[in-house]
Amino acid sequence: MSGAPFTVSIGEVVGPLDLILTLIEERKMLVSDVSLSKIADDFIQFVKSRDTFPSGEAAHFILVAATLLLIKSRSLLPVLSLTNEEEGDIHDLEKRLALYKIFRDASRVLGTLKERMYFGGLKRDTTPVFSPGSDMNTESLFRAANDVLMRSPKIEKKKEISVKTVISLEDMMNRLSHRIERALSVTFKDFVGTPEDKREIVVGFLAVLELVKRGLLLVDQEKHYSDITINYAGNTAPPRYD
Amino acid sequence: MSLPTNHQQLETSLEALLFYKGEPVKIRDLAASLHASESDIQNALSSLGTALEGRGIRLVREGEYAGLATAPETKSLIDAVRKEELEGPLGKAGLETLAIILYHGPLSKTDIEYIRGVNSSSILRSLLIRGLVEKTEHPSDKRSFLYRGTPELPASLGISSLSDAPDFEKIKAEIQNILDERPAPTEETHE
Amino acid sequence: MSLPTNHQQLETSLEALLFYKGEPVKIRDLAASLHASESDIQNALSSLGTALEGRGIRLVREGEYAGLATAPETKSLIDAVRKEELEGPLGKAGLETLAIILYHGPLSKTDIEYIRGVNSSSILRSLLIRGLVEKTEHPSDKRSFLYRGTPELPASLGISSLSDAPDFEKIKAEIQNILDERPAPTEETHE
Repeated sequence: MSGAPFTVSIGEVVGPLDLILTLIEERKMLVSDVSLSKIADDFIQFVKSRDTFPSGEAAHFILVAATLLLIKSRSLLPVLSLTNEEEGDIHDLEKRLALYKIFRDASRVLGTLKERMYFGGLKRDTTPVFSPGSDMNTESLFRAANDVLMRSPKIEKKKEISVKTVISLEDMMNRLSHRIERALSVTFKDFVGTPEDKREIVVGFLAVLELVKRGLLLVDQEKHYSDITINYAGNTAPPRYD
Repeated sequence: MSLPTNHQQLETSLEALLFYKGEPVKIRDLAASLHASESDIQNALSSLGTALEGRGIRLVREGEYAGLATAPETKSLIDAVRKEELEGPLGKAGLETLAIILYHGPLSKTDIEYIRGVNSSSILRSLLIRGLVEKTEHPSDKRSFLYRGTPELPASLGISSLSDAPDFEKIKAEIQNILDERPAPTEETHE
Repeated sequence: MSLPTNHQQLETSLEALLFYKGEPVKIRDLAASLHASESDIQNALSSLGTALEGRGIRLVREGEYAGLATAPETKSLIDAVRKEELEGPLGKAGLETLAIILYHGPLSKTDIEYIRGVNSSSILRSLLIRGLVEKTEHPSDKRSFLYRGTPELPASLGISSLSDAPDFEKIKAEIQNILDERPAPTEETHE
């Protein structure tokens, strides 16, 4: 990462979109491709700096990070042509940000509302009269107790654990480094292979870009949509695979 | 008659307070809550009483107490609605709430709502009116209440004690387990 | 039981009944209890709402519910006499989720999570427990739920109806604008 390390001065981050808007606000910018590409590094830095995410939350942050890097890479490499799916991811993120911003702004206004109206509640003139219900017996109450226990927070928590895990940025970058060192030159297609999740391609691509930025790799694309050749920066005449 | 603003404000506050309390309140306590003199309260009460003439809610003054109540001419309506509330099945939400209190009472509204995952004010009110549960003072917090079954409850279920309910110990322990595993409240302010 | 024979009597009975209930009541149930048509009830509610303007008790009307509540400006007074535990602040995530449901509900958990970009199970649970939102059956899918504001939600924000929420129409229009100009959200699975 370039520049001074991003210091986490952000208070309570409630999600990846909230983090993006907070970072953009800190720079007094508006939401745009330019501002999104500018905050990509800080976003990733934040995700890396945070050791613990609630179960499954990290995946949401990493997917958004991947899209941010895509936006950034597009601005750094204008020749880069994105697939329809990638364009769709960017478009989707922009739309979600626009929508989310409305609610985030509205919630701040709601937070300032200080008035409140109270209903009478439990204290009307109602002397209790013992009146059991027709559906009330030990059996129905026993079933009701079991229903409640079935829905209890403990059980719900167990259900939530099976969240799809997505490969981490760090993993992907490490994998790339090793492979480059071995082969010196690979093409992008060779590198990513045919992963089941197309987002892995995105993450892989972004990892390449990150390493280019760090001066470890050289990339070459002969024409739009053709494969990208990746070269180890220290080697002058890398062999080609294709 | 247009009263000066502060008189009008006092009357508004008085009406809101009596409405919220829902039961007769001592004039002395009203004066204390509203930071006004007892004679100011007496004046505001007279003015409120006049404003409520002919309405569905009336002012009732009895010795050193004042309160709001439904208009006398609506008595048959209110009696009929009350009768309706006392009849009929408890329904799923009612049974669930009663079951939690049966197996794990006395416990607080907060605990009941945590276990059920939904606000239970209205259901608790209905169980109170039906005389199935009652409020008891929280031993360590005088500002809150605990809910427990009424003395009539076991007999109406055909058991001599609540602990004779099916699987009493097991279910009680499971409920306790849920409460024990509750994450600590984050920004809770209890005043 | 004497039935209300004219508008004034209906309004009086309505006011008494709402006072007695102490919580929002369905218009349909009011009509049944008062032996009147729903449109008569609607008219009587409008007239009652006008009569209560500037008073200490106000009418709250939201969707198919109506109820009486204390005037918003008396909040600090009522807070001072409340015996129930005070609830902590909602926090950023709670307010955000509430805003989504308030301005864009009823909507599914999946849609809420799509907008927020994070799992929202526990925050929804706490809003349910606070009685600010409720689950309602999905009209086209009986196995899933939609979340919407409760009849108590407006009062908890100090407003008589959700449409009185800050910039309600403007924000709804902005949301629609974004949804219209961009393709509908693709099927996202967060869990």
